Amino acid sequence: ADFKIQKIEVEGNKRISFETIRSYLPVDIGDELTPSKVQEGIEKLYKTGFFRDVAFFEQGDGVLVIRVLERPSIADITIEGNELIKTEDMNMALDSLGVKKGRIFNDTQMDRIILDLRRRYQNQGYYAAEVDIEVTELPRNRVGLLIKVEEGKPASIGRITLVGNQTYEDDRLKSAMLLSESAMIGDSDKYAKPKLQSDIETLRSYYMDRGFAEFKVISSQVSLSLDKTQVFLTINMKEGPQYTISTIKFTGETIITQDELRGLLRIREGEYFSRSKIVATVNAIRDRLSEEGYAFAEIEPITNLDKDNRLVSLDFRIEPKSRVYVRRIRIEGNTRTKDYVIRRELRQFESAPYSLKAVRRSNTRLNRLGYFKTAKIDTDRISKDQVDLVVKVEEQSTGSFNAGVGYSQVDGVSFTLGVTERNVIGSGYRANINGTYSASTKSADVGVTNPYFTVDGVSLGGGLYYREIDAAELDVSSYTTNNYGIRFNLGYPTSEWSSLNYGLKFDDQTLQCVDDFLYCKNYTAEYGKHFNSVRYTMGWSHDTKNAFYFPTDGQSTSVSGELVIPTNSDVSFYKLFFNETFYQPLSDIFTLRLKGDLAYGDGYNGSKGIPFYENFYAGGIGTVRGYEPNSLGPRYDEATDGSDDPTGGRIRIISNAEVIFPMPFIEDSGNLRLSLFADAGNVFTDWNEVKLPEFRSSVGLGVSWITPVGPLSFSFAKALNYTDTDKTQVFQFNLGVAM
Amino acid sequence: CSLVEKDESEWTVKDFYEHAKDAYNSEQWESAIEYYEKLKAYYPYGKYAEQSYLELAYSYYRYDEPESAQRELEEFIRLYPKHSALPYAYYLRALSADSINKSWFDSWLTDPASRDMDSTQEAYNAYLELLSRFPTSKYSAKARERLIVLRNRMARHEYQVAEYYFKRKAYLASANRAKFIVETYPRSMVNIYALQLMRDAYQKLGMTQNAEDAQAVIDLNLARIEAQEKEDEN
Amino acid sequence: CSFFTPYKATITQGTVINQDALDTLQPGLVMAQVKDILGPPLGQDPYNPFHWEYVFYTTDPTFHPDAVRHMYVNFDREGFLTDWKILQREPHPGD
Amino acid sequence: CSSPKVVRVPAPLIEMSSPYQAHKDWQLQVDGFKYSDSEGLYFAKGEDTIYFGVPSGNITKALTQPQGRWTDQVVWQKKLNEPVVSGPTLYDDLLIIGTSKAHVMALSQKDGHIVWQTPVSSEVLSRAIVVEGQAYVRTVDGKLYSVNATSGKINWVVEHQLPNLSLRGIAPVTYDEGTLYVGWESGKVEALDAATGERRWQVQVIIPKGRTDLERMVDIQAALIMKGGRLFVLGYQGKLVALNPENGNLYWAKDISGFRDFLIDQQALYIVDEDDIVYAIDYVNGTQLWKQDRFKYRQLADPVFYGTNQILLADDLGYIHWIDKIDGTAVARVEVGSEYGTSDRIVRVNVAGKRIYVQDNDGFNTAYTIQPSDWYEFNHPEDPLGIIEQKDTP
Repeated sequence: ADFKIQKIEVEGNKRISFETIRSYLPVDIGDELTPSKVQEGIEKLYKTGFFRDVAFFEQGDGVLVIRVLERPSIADITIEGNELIKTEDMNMALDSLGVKKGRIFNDTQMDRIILDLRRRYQNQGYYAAEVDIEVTELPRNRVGLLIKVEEGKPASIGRITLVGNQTYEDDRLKSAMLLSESAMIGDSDKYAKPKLQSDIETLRSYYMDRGFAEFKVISSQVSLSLDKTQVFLTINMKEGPQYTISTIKFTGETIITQDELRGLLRIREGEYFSRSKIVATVNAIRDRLSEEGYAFAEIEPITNLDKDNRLVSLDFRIEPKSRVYVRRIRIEGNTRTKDYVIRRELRQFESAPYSLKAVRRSNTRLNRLGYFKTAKIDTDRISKDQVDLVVKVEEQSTGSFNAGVGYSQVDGVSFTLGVTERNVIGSGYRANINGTYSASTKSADVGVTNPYFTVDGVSLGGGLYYREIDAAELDVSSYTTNNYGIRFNLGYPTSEWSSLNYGLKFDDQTLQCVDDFLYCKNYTAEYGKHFNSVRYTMGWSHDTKNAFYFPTDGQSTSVSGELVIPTNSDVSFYKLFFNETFYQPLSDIFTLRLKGDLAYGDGYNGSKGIPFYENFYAGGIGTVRGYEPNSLGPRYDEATDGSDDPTGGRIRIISNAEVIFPMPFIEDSGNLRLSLFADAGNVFTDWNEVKLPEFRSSVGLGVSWITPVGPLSFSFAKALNYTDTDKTQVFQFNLGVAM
Repeated sequence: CSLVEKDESEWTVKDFYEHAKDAYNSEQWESAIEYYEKLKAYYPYGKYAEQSYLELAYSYYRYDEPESAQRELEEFIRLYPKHSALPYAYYLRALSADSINKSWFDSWLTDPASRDMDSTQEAYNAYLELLSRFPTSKYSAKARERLIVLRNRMARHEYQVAEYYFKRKAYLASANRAKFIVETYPRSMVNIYALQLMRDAYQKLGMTQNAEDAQAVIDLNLARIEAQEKEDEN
Repeated sequence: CSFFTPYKATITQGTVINQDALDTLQPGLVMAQVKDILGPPLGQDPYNPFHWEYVFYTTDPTFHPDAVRHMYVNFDREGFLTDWKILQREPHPGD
Repeated sequence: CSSPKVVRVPAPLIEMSSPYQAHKDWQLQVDGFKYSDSEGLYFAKGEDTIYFGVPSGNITKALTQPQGRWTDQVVWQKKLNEPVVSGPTLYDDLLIIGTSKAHVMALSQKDGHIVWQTPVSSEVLSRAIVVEGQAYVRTVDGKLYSVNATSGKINWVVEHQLPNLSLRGIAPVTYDEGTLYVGWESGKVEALDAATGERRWQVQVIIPKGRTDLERMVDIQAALIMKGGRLFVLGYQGKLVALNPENGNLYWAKDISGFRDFLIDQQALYIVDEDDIVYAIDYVNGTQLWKQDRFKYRQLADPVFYGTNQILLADDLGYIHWIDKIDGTAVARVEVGSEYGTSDRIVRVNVAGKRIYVQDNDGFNTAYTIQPSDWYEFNHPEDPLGIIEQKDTP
């Protein structure tokens, strides 16, 4: 009779637990132990790879004893002699073969590892590479693996022979190829199979883009020199005739007009046949149809060759397929920002026709919010005519925060707190709370804005501010203004790219002069010290930048004005601001940035110019780098005015040109940019003073780093046409003004 | 534990486990994690390794690294398919997924329903798997409770989006979102509001028949709710 | 729109059905065929699967001005198209 | 498991007091273009003239006897605008060469002008074998062409499937009584009707082993030899086999792997294997007569017979060795490389009568004759090369 199991025991397992072994058994307590079950159990336990030997024993009164001999586990793996393939890549390769610290060692894997590693080397052209593994026994049934690699030299390229290229010389073709017969630097003379594949593709597109519609690489041969150190490549090609485009037509359901289709053509009749231009045309048509909602349109370029007179007629066959609709839009990754704060930026709606233009526009708007490190929109096809959109965002810190306690002999203990947050707990609100308290300065500024006061993006905000400064703290000039007041701002979009904004500020200001600053004294004598006013501002801006931090394309123009209507004095003046910033991608890493900035102020109904404390200043980061902050422009006359500080001016003109590029050599340089810049600008009291030599300029290197605490910028600048009275400053840094 | 500090590589599995357990009990999750990871590296199989998977996962959970906790638990489930502590493993995995979307503002200022639904869905599936595998485990009650909370959160999310589209006058989008709630989360708290929103959207769209059919269902629901309340009173 | 009026982003809803789609409608079509002609039934009555309402409206006057604004189709129990009615052909004023 | 091969250190020179020195009759460096042992270039010997091609495309006809001045050693030189990679082969009054731009060309022996030029599918890497007016050449993409040697018209072409990786260089075909024998890079030997190209039989002589392209290389790089009703085939990473030319059946096989051309005479086959060990094998039954491993890893060039019973071996370090055909012992040695300059690698060597022609890695073509060294004047040891008795006029 068969053996009925009452109890199961395991012997010899030091490392594998009873629990694990039991989980692989085909039998359990109470089952019949038939020979086939025993066989199955042994097989299963062997298949786990844990054991060198497995045996089943029946002991008296129903006890099934399983005796196992465990295989050793791998204690450590060391690799010697590998340069080409780094140790972590080696470990990853070993992982994929199941060879890792702690795993069970089984010697049959060793040959597989040697073979795999050798093939990895051969793939890189290291034909002479050798791999060997030494296994050393360690206590407690463990083993150590020493993988010895002898890389040898990679097979360098002996010769590349191109057969069949009549029209283009060997050298011209070889210069376009990755592989080359001799390379001073880099490894282009080292053979690797992937490089050959891509070179063949390069040759094909080189010819197919110059009219050779029937170009074919017939075959390619790779052979080794007898001592295996050199590789010889032969690429046999057949050029075929050079074709020019005879006619171009569009067939099938074109959806858009023939003229508009012709407008999308990247290739014209009479030009040489060019595969890349045809592909570019197909993409252009596909995008255009996608904008009409036909997201899965198929455009097939049919070429029929007239071999005798080397003409090819092009027929773009258009199959729009069904119009596509968006069913649902899912948002992922917003661990902080609320769903509607993202959804309200989208220009594509659910239960609506799909529009590529709307999706792309939505993507740009999300990137311009500045809430996300990355934002992209994927399309998830559900049926023939419906898609879901998946908005994937990666949050980043949207605030800058600084708090500190300082001490200086002059000022005693000072406390500062500064929090500006552009996405308060994910609600989309902008808020800032700043305060400093020290012996000489007490200031506070609290503000909040809701960019979406209305559903369509009318923004409303306001804030309170208070500032009281004891004299001579700022190094601008020896006077201070204490103000407090309240401000409101309202803005609304006037188009997809432009918006209008209005501001109203009720300001109470007192002017305090340092006693020996005569100019200030005379001013207060004439106009008094106390100025209350209503400041009304209005501005229009047009912005097509493609990102919040470090845009690489688009431009932004803003024109704004401030009208100051005095309530307790007749100091009435206005200020006008004009700013134009232009971004142009030079390549996929270099971006050109040009900026022009004009500020101008003057009095009205009777008063002349603007009060001296409202003057504009220039110098330092944000205006003209390389000069001490606010140090440019005319200065007071020590004798008559009692100070030689810069006066500032009621006209300020700044321009700067910059080439921006990511920090080289580090992978994730998402939040870091370098730039070579040239700044020029100055402040003037009157238009007639504005002459080119008067402009101060500098060139230098800028660094902009978006830290979790806010944008930080450094600059190393060399001032150019400075005079001896100018105060230059090579190194400057600033927290808060992004590039 | 052992007085003189032997060099770690000399430690037996017991030494590692004791160090880890001390740190675990005194809630120093960082050093607990360190010792458990070392124990698993040096003694990858056997009794202690089994136990340390679970305690390591719990330490990661309390150390607010839910993804690491999930990884350890999934490894444990794979290695010990019939282990007695599996229900706990599935439950802890669900808890970790549930904690990804947590934020301490939630109780008074913000609503998790307005944030990333991915992790909520993951937690929901984890609790579901626990219930389907171990319907009678001691965690099942708590799991059922969380399922209801999560289901309501997901419904609430749908409702918020439906409301948003209604405000933006995208009535068809709003109607279909509401319809999604009614079909997918019929027993959620927002179900009645979803019905009403759907009816309003259909009215705005001029789809009178859809609106009337929706109204009929609303009346039905309201009647049932009243009956329910009468019953609760007596 | 003039320089000062606030801009409202385009809102579009529903399916685009033009005249030649209408012309191909005929009774007896199966649901799948109607779906091919008119587009996905975004306005299907949740409580009566045989009654589909189709709407289309947009705030951009240049986007498919000729599309049908509101129509419905009905099917019998076996899912064959019985009747349809166009309730609104031109855009609502101020749509 | 295999321990990594130690770097292949060449065997030291054998202790011997060789009474000879190599006298340089004449030397031509065509245009400094490097020779490499991976091409099909060859010396073609007329009565008193010799022709050689250079990869740069330059063909030279030179006199074998040393002339007074170096310049009149050259009869004519012709520069083609395509690199020459195989030949020349003499036929009638033509020179047949193969270029890397997929052309088979025939030049006139008199003045080198191009008589005919035939385009083929790829690099013509094997030296042409001309039989009964047909020139048989092989291209690097696995094709065998039969071309009319006088007109250049293509008679027929056969194609063969190649492995991913093979050794550079292709063995010329072997002809015997109307049949062509081809050793393909795939390790297969095929017999074809010379007139029509139809296949008589095909046999997989060497089976590719292992998984990487490198391990699976099974080129038959050495030219096949037909003698005594047997077809001898030497395979790389394979074996030395004797086949029945009628049907390809195996007579015997020997575990020797090599890629150098090998020699045969009345008694034996003489083979230089992969590691530069020299074997003599009885060609009837395949038994090993002797083995000479004192030249291991010296990267020997293709061996050539010298005189009646010696074999000449030129190595990579600028030495020429002679071994005795009967027992393989080293009998003499001269140094050609060092004192004349930088030539470090002898790529090809050929013997005509007592004169030795050497092509080296720096593009030099040099003719030497062996003379008694001044050391010989004093102690008169024996003269294994038998050059001193005849004392032919220098």
